[in-house]
Amino acid sequence: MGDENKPSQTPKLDELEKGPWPSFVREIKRAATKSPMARDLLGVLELSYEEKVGHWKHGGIVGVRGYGGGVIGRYSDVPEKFPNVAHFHTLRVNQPAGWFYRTEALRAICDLWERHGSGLTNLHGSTGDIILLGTRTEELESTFADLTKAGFDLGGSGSDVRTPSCCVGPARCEWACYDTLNFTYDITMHFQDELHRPAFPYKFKFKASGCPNDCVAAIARADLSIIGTWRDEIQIDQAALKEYTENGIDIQADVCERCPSQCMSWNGKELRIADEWCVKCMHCINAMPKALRPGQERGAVILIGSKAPIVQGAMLSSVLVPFMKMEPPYTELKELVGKILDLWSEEGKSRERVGEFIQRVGLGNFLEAIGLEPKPEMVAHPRENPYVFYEEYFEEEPEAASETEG
Amino acid sequence: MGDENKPSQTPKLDELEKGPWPSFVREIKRAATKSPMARDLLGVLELSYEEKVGHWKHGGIVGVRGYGGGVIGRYSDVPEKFPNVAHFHTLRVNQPAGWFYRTEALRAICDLWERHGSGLTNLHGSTGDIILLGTRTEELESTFADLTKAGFDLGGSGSDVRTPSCCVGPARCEWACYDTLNFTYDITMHFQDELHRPAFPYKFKFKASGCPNDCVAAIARADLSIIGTWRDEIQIDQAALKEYTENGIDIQADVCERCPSQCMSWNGKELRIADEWCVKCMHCINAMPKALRPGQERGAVILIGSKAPIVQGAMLSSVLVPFMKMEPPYTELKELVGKILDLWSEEGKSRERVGEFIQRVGLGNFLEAIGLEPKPEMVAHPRENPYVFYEEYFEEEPEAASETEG
Amino acid sequence: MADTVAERKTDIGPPHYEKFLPPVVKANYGKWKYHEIVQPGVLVHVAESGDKLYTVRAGTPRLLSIQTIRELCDLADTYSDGYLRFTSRHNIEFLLTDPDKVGPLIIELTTRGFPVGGTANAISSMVHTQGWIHCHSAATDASGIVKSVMDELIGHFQTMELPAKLRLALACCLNMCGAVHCSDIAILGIHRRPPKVDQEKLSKICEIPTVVASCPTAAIRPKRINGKETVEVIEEQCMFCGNCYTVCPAMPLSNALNDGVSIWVGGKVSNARHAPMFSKLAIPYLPNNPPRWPEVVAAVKNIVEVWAKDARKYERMGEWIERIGWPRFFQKTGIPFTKQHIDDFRHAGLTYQRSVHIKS
Amino acid sequence: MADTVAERKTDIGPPHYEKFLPPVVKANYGKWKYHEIVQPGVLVHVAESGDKLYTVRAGTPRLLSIQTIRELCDLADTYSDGYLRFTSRHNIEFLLTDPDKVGPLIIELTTRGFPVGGTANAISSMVHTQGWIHCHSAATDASGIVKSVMDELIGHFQTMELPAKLRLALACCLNMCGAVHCSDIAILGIHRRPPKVDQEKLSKICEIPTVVASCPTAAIRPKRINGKETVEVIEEQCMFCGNCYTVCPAMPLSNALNDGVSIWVGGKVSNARHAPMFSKLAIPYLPNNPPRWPEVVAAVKNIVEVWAKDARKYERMGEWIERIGWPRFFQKTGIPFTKQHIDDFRHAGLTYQRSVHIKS
Ligand code: SRM
Ligand code: SRM
Ligand code: SRM
Ligand code: SRM
Ligand code: SF4
Ligand code: SF4
Ligand code: SF4
Ligand code: SF4
Ligand code: SF4
Ligand code: SF4
Ligand code: SF4
Ligand code: SF4
Repeated sequence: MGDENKPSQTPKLDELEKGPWPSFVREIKRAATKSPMARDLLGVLELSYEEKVGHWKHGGIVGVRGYGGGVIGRYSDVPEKFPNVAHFHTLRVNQPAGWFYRTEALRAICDLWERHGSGLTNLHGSTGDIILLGTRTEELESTFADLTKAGFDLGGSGSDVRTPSCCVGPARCEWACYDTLNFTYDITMHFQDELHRPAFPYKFKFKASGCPNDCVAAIARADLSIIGTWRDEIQIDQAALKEYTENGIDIQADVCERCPSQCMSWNGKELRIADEWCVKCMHCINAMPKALRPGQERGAVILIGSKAPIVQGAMLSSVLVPFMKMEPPYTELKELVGKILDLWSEEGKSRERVGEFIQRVGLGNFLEAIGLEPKPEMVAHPRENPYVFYEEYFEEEPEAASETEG
Repeated sequence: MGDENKPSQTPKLDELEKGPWPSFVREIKRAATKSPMARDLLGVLELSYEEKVGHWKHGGIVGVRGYGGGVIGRYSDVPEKFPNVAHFHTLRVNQPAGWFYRTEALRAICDLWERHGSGLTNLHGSTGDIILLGTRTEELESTFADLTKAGFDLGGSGSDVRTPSCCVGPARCEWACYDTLNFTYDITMHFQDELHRPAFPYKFKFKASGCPNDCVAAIARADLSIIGTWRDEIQIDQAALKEYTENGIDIQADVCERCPSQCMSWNGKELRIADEWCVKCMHCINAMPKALRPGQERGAVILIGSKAPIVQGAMLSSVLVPFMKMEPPYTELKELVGKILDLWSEEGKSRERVGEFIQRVGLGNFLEAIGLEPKPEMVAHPRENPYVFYEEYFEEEPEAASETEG
Repeated sequence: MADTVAERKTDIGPPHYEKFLPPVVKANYGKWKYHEIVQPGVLVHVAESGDKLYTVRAGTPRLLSIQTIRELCDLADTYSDGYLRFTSRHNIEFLLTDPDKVGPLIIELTTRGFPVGGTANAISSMVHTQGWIHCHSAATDASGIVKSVMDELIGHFQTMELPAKLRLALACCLNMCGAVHCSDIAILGIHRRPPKVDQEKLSKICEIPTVVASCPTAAIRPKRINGKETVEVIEEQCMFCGNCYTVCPAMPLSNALNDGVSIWVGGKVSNARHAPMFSKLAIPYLPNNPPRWPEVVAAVKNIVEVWAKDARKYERMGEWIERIGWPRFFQKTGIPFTKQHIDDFRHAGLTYQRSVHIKS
Repeated sequence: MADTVAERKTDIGPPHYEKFLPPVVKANYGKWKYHEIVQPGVLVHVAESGDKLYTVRAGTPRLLSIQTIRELCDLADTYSDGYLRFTSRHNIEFLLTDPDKVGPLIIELTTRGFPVGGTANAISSMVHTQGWIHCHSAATDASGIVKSVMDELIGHFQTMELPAKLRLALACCLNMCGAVHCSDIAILGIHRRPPKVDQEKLSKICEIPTVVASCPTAAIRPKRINGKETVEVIEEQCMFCGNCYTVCPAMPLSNALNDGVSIWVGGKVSNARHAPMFSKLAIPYLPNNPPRWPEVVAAVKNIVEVWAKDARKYERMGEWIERIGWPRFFQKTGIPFTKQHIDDFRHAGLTYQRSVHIKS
């Protein structure tokens, strides 16, 4: 199959070239016109389709000099059959914030990847990186040299800061409550060392969304989720409302009745919002973007701890700072994150995400250790169980009873 | 203090004779006019009020012959000072269903308790029993003899069926969806042996409420909670509605808008209920009892597992049978309970309530073992974690693959 | 009757309820049509037959002497043909058919110190437990606090002007006898120091594996001391729940200086409108201050008043808090939010605020 | 730049985003006023300055050859001054200032096989993972299922007639790369047999304590076999999560006959209206049936259609189910409810129905 002249027989995969949705098989075949690796990938994948099992294994750690992350090592378990994918390592390349490109930059990546790898990519990986899919160990260092020459660097993998990512934010969205791109670039640069040299108990992901719509799913899949919000009044353009009613929006039914805090009222002419009850869900603004806009006192909610289910079940991030102003150089946030990373690095167990760490030590203790005041905004509700750990108690000296630390 | 002629000095307790709410101290003092036990109780309680600690200890098991439950043994830890309460055991006497009495019956109890005990009672204990508060070990058997003579029997304690209790139900409430009194009496008689002779891993409580208002808090504190409900349409008397509007009820605001399933509509004249959406919460009926009544196809939801927090946190009962007809002799329920008690007795750990047992073995497995079909009504939502235990799988014979039990 | 040794009667069960039902109840059993609340403490139930049953409800201390029971029986004999009942919250109810007797009965009850009320949107009697009267495990007294709180709040027992029912309960230790874990306001006795192990006694009277297993936080470890099998408690891990003491009397927790009371809010049991809810921690600790626990009384009163003023019609405590949000509950009541309020037990993560829906 | 050894550049980080922003974006950065969705796949954002930015969004397979990337770059050079971006769901977006170019670009994209759409109340591209293309841990393929499902549902990508956005995602194993645990519909690769322990290899390459600790159900015990430290798996306790395999390659789980796919529904991420929610199990198991997984495609299509027909405007899958209740979700979709649907993991008790609020 690894033979250059005899294209692999892929009847099953060929089925997936049919149909209206763009075909990944076509992509692999397209790459295979030039790349033996892509050709063997096609073969090994057809084999998986026949046998219904994968044919990859991960082995020793591979990477580029001085870095501990950014490369995912993969080896075929059928190298005899498909020698060109005997090694098939992935490089994670840190994307530009907001996934904006000039074509030159993308072409530069294509060119270097044509020289060094399979010619296959993912635009993008689920964390946000440009994924260069498949090359041999001996190509890694030279690929990296060409990458940095093109102005790109590797992203995270392993127990490090993972490549931060963000929504399109102020670059194109009228709702961005802070500059997600600037923040993401800034924090990425600030944590370069932590990103390239894994030294944590486990991975640590940042994701930045400009508003509660959370278009990068930060609350579900980032150890630190920074979600834009406001705390004054929603800006209303009463005149523009009219336009919507004329264009078929039923403000009462579609907007007021869907408001989770039921804080809106519409008399057919004027919309009133009792902003002190608004939970900043975005629904009304989403429904009528010309008429409503987030308030002017903007910032972000900082949430911590989301992750996929392994080992104790999935977690959503939860509120750590109910409102933080988000202005460069983001000192308040960086200091907070610094304390968190220090504490977790010190006391986290191996393969314990920060969210799991917090649950193990208790959010109250965690807050104390990083110097944040407990706030009711951090909880959906106070505890329901009576297993309170009282650290302060009275000493047994009846004459002079006094409160002391336990 | 135990001296009959010198009344104990109780300055602290005396404070609690003041104020408008009826005073328990007055009760103890009243009993103390005749009972040395009550007198010493006053003394030991004053001591507790001075020292801020209790003075009781529980010791060996005490009881009446042939019974394992019904008596709570208590001993004073200051018997020298208060010899009359050196023993101070409680008898739990099974109340009549619904806590109805003729005065003769109560007087009979007073008389025997005057002879045998402190003259103090609780009407009633939190489980529902008549509590006869405080007597000596040697009085137990004769008290019991006089009790049965008066037509009463002991209730539960320890790892047995606890005294079932129920709301006033059809005896006085128009909303009772089944006969809570009859059911409670029936089940109490059916489980006499299990009630008096502890043989379970832990206690097992029944509580029966006639409708979802749950006036005996069954869902919060019974291992088996039987809560009346209906499954057809709420009966509406449109004419009676008028009366309510005239008497100041705002049907739109007070009723329709507070309906949890938002299934009511009121046009100022007619009330409509989309019963297929109604969750049988009772609110509308509660608000307008003359105009609305539960439907006519009545029965109960059977729920299982509530308890206080020890050890793993409090639990509410959860749905086991979404709807069951409740007619004597309650065969379906008794058979179900029989299976549950057998299984839990067999496989429950010591001091493991049935709700905890279910959580340990898994509700799915529990249902399988008692022969109930899983139903989506039993859960608030299906699982969110991917840790599914697949018991069925294919055998590795590629030619003749077939589903088998694992 | 499973056992008939020497004519000794056993397993006779409770008296059949029918024997104790007033004739009007028997006649209209299951055929009630509707009810009205005539005035605080007085219900009238109207049957399909047109019959009417008047109920007069009065508060009692629950702890009753036989003298008082006889006194109440006398009243029943005079006013309700010798029938009476008790409620699931320990109130007494007189069941009358003659409306003219209602007024005189109320006067009689009131004069004798039994307040009439507890119906509809009122505070009813407090479900409570034994306390220092009878239980070995109590971290506080039950009856004393109940009396003190009800003395203060009796106005709400005798009227029906609250937004909704308000259910108060008290349990004297974490075993939580009664449904305090689902009450609008619950008062809960708490220990705050680890048990003191009586090594001598323990090795004699307790089973080590049971003791070890009893601890929800795994704070108890078996240990051999002076050649005796006993246990040690890792103090930092103990949450003072007392479960070890319940299974093993050689590990008492009582501590005069540190025992006290915690306050919980927002639970409910009924399915009306909102599904049942657990109560949540409002105040982690208040001292035991007998005979009148002024701190506890003030705290409860404050919460009742803030709620009464702010809640909408039909809004139980928990429904109100759900609407206004916990941050405002703490603001409005002036109760400080502390580390202790944040759950750190088994399901803690699920109690964190996992959205940006914030009402500050 | 922390490291400067021999001119080798490291720690340069990603290119600064400003270099890649089109002039109209730079000029109106942070000053957008509102947007409109002109037609499926086409947004116009209007700035306070009055400037307009047209975005044309197209689906891609995410797995792209350099040839295709170059082709897309050619399009960007022609139509959008050499600027383009990708979305958080792997769609490509062309950023135009000239409205006249929108139509021609759409034709060009469509002709070349890149469907234009994915905006507003549509199904956008599926977030997915590596599958048999690159991951050692996959219980199913990713790209093949995504292609098959999107072939079937492409109509909803190209129109905007659904009640709300519908977010589909796929992860090929329980590690759940991507946010499948919070998707409207998630497809999840699952193993269904315990790992096979390669004793020889294990004792050489894995750390026993790590392996033991990796198991969420404590199914792995250290064991000494033929004098070698290795582990055993208690089969009845294994839930096939694969975490042991992730930490120790000597415990593979793949099993051609039993691996397959489960379907999850009702998750969401945005805070719009309802707070974020996890997806819940809808179908515990469907077989791997490459190349087109017809069972999976049919199952997903069915759920989409039932929802599309029944949900109200703005009602995401999870909001719809919350309104109609789970019993009706199962009724309407015809999916059987089984033992597997009932949670039996850590917080299981909290997922039980703890009220009598039942919509059957
Ligand atoms: C490439 C990518 C999937 C994709 O096709 O997009 C991916 C691929 C892998 N993930 Fe992931 N994860 C990828 C995004 C995610 C995400 C989503 C995200 O980051 O937003 C998650 C869920 C969020 C989270 O972090 O919890 C995710 C949760 C996991 C987990 C579970 C971690 C946990 O704590 O629960 C593992 C297991 C592990 O860490 O050992 C994992 C492990 C892996 C490994 C490294 C498996 C392994 O042990 O070797 C996969 C390598 C596959 C390969 O062959 O290249 N991957 N992984 C994504 C990274 C691309 C990128 O850099 O842009
Ligand atoms: C008397 C009574 C309180 C009262 O003043 O009303 C009571 C008193 C005691 N309860 Fe209780 N429980 C009483 C109703 C309850 C209830 C409420 C109910 O039954 O509706 C509960 C909560 C519901 C439940 O069962 O979970 C309750 C939950 C407990 C527990 C915690 C059980 C658990 O699984 O969490 C214990 C501890 C134990 O079982 O060891 C307990 C233990 C005790 C003991 C036996 C303590 C002991 O270990 O010796 C108390 C004896 C006190 C005494 O000195 O008499 N009691 N106990 C109630 C019984 C009276 C009666 O029979 O009518
Ligand atoms: C007598 C009693 C039953 C018994 O067998 O003893 C009873 C009797 C009635 N209840 Fe109740 N409930 C009784 C304890 C309860 C309990 C249990 C408890 O408090 O521990 C509850 C659950 C409380 C909770 O949710 O925490 C209870 C929740 C209700 C409700 C629902 C109220 C709500 O909005 O949540 C109603 C409906 C209403 O009042 O509108 C109700 C209604 C009624 C009605 C109107 C039913 C009727 O038509 O007769 C009765 C008179 C109510 C009144 O007092 O205003 N009853 N009721 C109990 C009196 C207790 C007392 O002395 O105060
Ligand atoms: C381009 C993108 C951000 C990016 O930086 O890449 C984006 C862009 C916009 N989103 Fe988004 N969202 C994008 C991913 C998301 C995600 C993340 C995801 O899907 O993984 C979410 C969370 C989804 C969830 O809840 O599971 C998301 C939830 C929303 C919502 C809330 C919808 C809801 O009702 O729940 C809105 C508001 C709306 O559409 O009315 C929104 C609205 C918007 C607006 C209208 C914002 C604006 O004013 O420009 C943008 C065009 C929306 C459209 O496609 O109709 N965007 N949006 C992402 C496009 C993905 C794609 O290619 O399809
Ligand atoms: S998260 Fe908010 S600011 Fe960011 S792209 Fe989405 S809607 Fe715009
Ligand atoms: S943002 Fe959400 S909560 Fe606030 S007013 Fe609009 S719809 Fe209501
Ligand atoms: S539970 Fe229902 S039936 Fe029973 S007394 Fe209360 S309201 Fe009446
Ligand atoms: S019983 Fe409750 S859910 Fe049903 S219609 Fe009345 S208020 Fe609505
Ligand atoms: S709550 Fe505790 S102290 Fe009070 S009676 Fe029950 S077991 Fe005893
Ligand atoms: S009091 Fe509770 S937490 Fe403390 S040692 Fe005893 S059982 Fe454990
Ligand atoms: S979900 Fe699992 S199999 Fe798929 S890429 Fe992630 S780790 Fe690999
Ligand atoms: S697959 Fe998961 S549950 Fe099974 S042994 Fe491995 S870690 Fe444990």
